[in-house]
Amino acid sequence: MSTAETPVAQVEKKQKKKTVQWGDDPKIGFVEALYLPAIAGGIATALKHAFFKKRSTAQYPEQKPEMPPNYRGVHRLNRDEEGRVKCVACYMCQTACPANCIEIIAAPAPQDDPKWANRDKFPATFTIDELRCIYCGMCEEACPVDAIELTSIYDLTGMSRQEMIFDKEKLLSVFDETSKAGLDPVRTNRGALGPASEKSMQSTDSPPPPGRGKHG
Amino acid sequence: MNWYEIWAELWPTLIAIGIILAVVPVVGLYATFVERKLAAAVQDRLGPNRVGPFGLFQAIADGIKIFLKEQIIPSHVHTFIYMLAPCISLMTAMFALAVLPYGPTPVNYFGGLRFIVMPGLDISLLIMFAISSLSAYGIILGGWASNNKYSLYGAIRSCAQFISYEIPMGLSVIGVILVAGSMNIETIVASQGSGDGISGWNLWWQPLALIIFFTSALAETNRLPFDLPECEQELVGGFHTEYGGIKFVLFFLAEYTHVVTVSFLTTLLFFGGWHFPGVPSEVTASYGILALQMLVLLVKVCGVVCFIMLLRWALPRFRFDQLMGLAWKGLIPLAMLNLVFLAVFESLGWHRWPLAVLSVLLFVAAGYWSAWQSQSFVRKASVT
Amino acid sequence: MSTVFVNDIEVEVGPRDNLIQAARAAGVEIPHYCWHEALSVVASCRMCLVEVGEKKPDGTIAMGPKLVPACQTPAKPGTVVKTETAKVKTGQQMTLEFLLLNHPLDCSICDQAGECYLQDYTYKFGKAQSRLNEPKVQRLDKYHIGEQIALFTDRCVMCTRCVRFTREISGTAELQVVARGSVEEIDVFPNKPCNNKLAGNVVDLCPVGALCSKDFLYKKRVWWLKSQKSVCAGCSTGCSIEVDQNEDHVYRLRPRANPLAQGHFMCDEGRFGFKYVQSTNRLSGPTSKSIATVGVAASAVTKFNGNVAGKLFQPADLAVVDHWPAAIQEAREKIKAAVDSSASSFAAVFSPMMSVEEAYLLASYLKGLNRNVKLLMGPVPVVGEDDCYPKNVNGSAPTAEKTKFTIRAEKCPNRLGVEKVLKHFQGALVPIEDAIQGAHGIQAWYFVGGYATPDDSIGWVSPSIAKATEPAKLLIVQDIFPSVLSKRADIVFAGAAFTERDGTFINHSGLAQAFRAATRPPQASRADGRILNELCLRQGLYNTEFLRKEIASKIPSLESLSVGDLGVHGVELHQLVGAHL
Amino acid sequence: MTNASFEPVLLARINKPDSASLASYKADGGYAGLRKALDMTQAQVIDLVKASGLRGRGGAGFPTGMKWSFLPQNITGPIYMCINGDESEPGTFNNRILIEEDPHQVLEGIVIGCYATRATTAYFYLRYEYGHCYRTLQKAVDEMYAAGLLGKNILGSNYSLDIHLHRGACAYICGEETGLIESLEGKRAWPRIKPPFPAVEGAFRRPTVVNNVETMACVTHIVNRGAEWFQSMGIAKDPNNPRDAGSYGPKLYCISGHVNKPGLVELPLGVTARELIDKHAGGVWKGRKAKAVVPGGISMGFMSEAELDTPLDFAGPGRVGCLGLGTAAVIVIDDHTSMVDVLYNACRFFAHESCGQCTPCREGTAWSTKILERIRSGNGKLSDIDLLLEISSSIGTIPGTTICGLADGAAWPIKTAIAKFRPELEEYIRSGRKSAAPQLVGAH
Repeated sequence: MSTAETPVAQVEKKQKKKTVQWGDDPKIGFVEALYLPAIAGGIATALKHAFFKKRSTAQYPEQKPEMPPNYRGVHRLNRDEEGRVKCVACYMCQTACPANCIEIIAAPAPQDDPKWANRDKFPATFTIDELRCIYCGMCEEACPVDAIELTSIYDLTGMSRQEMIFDKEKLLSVFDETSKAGLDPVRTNRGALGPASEKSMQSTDSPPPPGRGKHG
Repeated sequence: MNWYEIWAELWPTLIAIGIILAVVPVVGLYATFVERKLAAAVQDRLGPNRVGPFGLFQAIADGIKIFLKEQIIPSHVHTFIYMLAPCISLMTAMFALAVLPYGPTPVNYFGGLRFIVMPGLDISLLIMFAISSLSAYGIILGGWASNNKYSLYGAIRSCAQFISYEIPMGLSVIGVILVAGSMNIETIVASQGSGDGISGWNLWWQPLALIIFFTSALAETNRLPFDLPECEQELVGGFHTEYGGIKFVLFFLAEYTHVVTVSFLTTLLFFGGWHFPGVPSEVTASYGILALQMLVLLVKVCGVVCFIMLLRWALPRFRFDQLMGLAWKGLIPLAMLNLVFLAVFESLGWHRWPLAVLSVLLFVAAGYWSAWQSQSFVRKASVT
Repeated sequence: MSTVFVNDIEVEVGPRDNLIQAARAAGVEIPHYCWHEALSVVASCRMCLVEVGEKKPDGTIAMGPKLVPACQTPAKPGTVVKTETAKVKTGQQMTLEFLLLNHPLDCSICDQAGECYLQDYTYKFGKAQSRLNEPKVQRLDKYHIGEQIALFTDRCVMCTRCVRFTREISGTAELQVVARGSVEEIDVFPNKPCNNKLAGNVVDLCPVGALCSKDFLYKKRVWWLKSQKSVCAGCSTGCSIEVDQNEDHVYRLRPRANPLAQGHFMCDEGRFGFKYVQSTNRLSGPTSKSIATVGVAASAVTKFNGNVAGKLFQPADLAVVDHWPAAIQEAREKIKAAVDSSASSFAAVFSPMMSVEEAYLLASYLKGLNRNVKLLMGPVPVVGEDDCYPKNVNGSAPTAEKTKFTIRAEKCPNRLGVEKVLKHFQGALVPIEDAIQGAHGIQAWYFVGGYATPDDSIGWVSPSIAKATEPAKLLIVQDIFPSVLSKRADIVFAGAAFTERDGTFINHSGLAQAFRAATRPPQASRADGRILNELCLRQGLYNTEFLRKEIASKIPSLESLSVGDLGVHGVELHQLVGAHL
Repeated sequence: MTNASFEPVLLARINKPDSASLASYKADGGYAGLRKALDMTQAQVIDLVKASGLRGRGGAGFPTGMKWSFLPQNITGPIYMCINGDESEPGTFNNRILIEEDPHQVLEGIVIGCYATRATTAYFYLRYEYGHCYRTLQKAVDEMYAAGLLGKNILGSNYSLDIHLHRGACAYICGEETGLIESLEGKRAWPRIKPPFPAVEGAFRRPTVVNNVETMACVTHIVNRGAEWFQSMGIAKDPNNPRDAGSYGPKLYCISGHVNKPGLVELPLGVTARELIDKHAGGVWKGRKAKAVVPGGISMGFMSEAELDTPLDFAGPGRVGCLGLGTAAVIVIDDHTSMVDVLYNACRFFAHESCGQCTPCREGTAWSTKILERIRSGNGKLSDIDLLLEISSSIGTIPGTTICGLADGAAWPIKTAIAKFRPELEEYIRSGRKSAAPQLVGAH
């Protein structure tokens, strides 16, 4: 190295050195260099699995797998205690959906029907294209009233595209079936949306529990 | 030659060709089945088990399915060569089988029935190599005609790979030729015969040549760990990216035919062919002996095939520079040295047994040198 | 002018401005609910509280001790406004917390969500958490409050904008505050709902989701609506509006404040009168007697059925062969032939629904063929008399100087503009009624319609016009709805409604405003400007800005259009060129 | 002058028979002051009132003379005077007694005041509940018209005046001057934003003076006896405090609550609460001790027992944290009473009476009531006290968040109760005990 180099040049040189990072080949030892032991090891592992390990294959149609509780399968529309569709047609799921597979058409709740008297808005239609859906669960996240949930139903099949477009009745029937079977209990329950959509309110005598369930 | 002689020569040949043409595709199909089963076993799965007992008809179902698939020819390919490439590929693979005996040729049984298409050919091994080199042709044509950069990459890789591994393969087999004194595979097999049926195998005094040969042959078949021309992670599908349906099957079949060829060669050249302890080596034996010998050969071949399939799940794929390095820096020098030792022994007429020891020593020395090389290279790199 | 210091930014404001306007001029937003430019000041929401001081001539600043409502405080010279002090912020937070105390927070079903001042201000100025532990005051929804409006009582923040509107602008005073304290509500007298012709404005005025339009109720979440600045075509007032649409379906019209046109509001006739635009009865494409009937089959009206379940997933409308070039080519040839045989027996009827550009294109084209072609003014619809607001107690109209809003009797947007074009090209204005009485022998007609007459039994074609055109040899009709004429016509061009076109309307007082297409015309119909552009064989695309400049250079009375871009408020025709910025 | 030797002035005639009649009033020298005033110029009357240092008796204590002089000069058209008889502050009943027992004293003052302010019409705004007052007053006004004391050319002068009686509709907010004006105009009694002040634009968009009943009664006597006489009573202004206008003259103190002898006493301004309780009200009932005392209507807040020696003049209660003297309606709370209950009652009153115009008052009063309701149901939290404090300090005209002072009145009881009785409140919350819900009429 020449002594005439200025400190700046030295620094530049240092920096230059640092710009390229060499990834050294791993040093191999004698045994590794022979290859054969490693090959033998590999073969031994393979053979061990072939002959001594238990097969983990599940015979699917006969053996049904048990899905974890957060599995994201076919959607359902939940019902409230009175059997009405829980959805208030806020379009949050439709807005959140990255695949644009949800289509809601809202309508004022039938005011002359006493069953609906304490509800303002309800989904006249609620359609999900299960083929377009990517099962990301955003709709479930977005739902302020926990009306839409993804069930653990994974084996969704159909003979036509039209068949895979689920309407409100179909989605509600998914709820009826899954909740009846007890497989997919309503997982989240954040309570009422507010007085405009739900009449029942907590009584004043007991302060609401801290943390979850608080509204307002 | 009169017509009768021609006919007498022709019909066993046609039968032999017929047998090969009939059996090889079926073997190919079932090889896939076996491979899937084997893969499943290694991966703790069951493998195909739905079609037929134990899934045995899976291969047939697959075959039917793939034959019925729609033929798609991409618009951007060179159609003629694109169509031709898989045919060439399979053709050359099948052609190589012409010189491989699948049994000891009986003399005058049924007026000349034999288990080889080209019997008594003195340069059968040479033909074998000449033809098998052609298999690169189909791949290169396919890769080029596909008009797809990944395909072309695969083709070029396979080209380099073939050229590189031809050399160690050839060198390692020269030893066998020297020992047998013939390039006729039948003679080579016969030369391995001995009283006990096992001590004459080339394996014993040329273990190194076996390793080199087998490694190189594996590389020639494009199978793991040498499947660089088609490795999915790097090149989508390599040379057959643009192929589907029956055309793809032809490539596939060619690959399996290669596997079978290689297994045959390995068995015939190093594992004593149809010789087996307790099975008389004489050709004069009865039908029973003949059948037994064929069975022995078949079992050995199947063993090698299974070993090749097992290797697929035991070893990771080479990097391309490693692949090249292995051939040029490892196998070729080793094969040369091995050949030199063998030539010396043969020319001086020494007993061959020390060759086995020498082979092992040579291998160990190469390993040690390789390790030292690696260490010193790393050291040097860190200095600069 | 007075100089005011808003957060140390010095701004010049008018003497009548308040501190909210002063801050606005300085680019500072002071949140407010009850204050509205067009209404009186009540300073009751207490959202706009700021710290105010005075800058003495010697440069010292004396800040007042209290928070002061910005809406009520005039911007006197030297006023110092601080909107970001801790005191102000605390005040804003507390006020928002108070406002949200009894607010149901049902944003998920509230139509206002997305354009709600409670949401916006809470996000910008409020606290994340409410400390209310007690039940909220619940109130009943009042759907009876008006024919077009529903009151969601519990969302109300009692800003009383709506009450003041009905008292000060419409003068009808239907709305009022009832009860007191935290249980007070907006209400109407029993059986006296808020049904005046301006009632829809209270929905716009409501800063929260308390007053909702029944027409728009639950139809669409507002964040999916795309707005386009446009002009109402309902009457010659020419209210500046926003057209809110989604997927080519117009969901609502909203007034756009324009001091030159109508002010802040619009009438319900205009607000809800756009529905004809999406009528299924519209002409769907060009038709011609000589070529086979063209256009889209009647079945392909799915585009209008926005509310059909699963429409998102229906296959797209059937592919349509474009018959326009052939139809226009044929029209051009026939017009040429007719004009060549006898120019004076060719008449074109201009509708006051046309834009200035369209009228100019057609007039210049026909006059270019032959000077003797007749250009006639089509029927100008007039219904009743001008309706002025605020009404007094007896419901009678105010004096002219007290008038704050007028619904004009002339139910067309651009009579003035078309007249100016016709006068320029023909010298005198000939209404069609005169023409069919006086001059017989017109053999060929080009009719332009565009009237909002979705029901063809009450179409715009009067019996006398229908009779006069019966012997015609050539009849070309450019319209949006079928009529007696279009059924008889040799060639029919399916045009576009005002939400689907670009152009210029000139209102009753000579204000030229640009309106822009918000949606695409349905099916195979086309914007009239585009049809005429092609008919006239003009180069390039139909471009209103370019055309305005051309019109200004050709027609002296429309010289003001030479600015091209008319801006958001439009250009008054008597303005000199260049004076407008 | 000591309190012991004080001769009642305003209440001098209340025990006389037929004290409400014009004849009786005239017999006692009534309407001499009016004649005297009519001989003076208007400016002289105003100056006289100014010189007397009379401060409004309605609660805010604004100097009356100054208020009158705020009227714009040189204007044409009518000027109005409104008499605020909407006496709705809890604990206050001095106006009622004055009107019922001696209406002419008040009316004379009104005529003088109207003369001084050039008002041509006076509106006597009376709360609806005062039915007897209304009848008495109407009778007195009729008598005056008959006697030429009202109407055209009063007492032969060229001054004319009409007095209209207006009965309100029972809202606390109508006692606020602009609320009163709105109510008078027939509108919802929503206090107006100021400026413009009523003196510039009041009733019917005309300059208007709004005065309390007791203030007008004082005017009568000031004109009669002179400013010096008035200044001889009460507490002189603090020379060190330029903003102190002094507290002069006699004042009617209403004493209610837990005392043996509640009632109305007239004393010079500046008497202490302890003296009022012990000397004039016969002490705290049942031999108990006073825990807290409201100095002047519930909206002024609370004084603790230790602060009972504070003089009840215009400045005194302010020195101990109360809002002011207010209407001088002293409410005594004994030591057996929970401050939570007292506070709840106060808050509920204001939540009910809030007009609902300004957000902080509308929601804040109701919220604090709800919180206290919850505390009383046994579900209180210690943090509620801080929350109450925060609510109370963020509503009202003092922080500037409301139009009128009602919210201040709602805030002050909370503030002073927390400042002075915090340990008691905390103990109440900690114990989790429940109070029986009081059955009050008019609660929503």
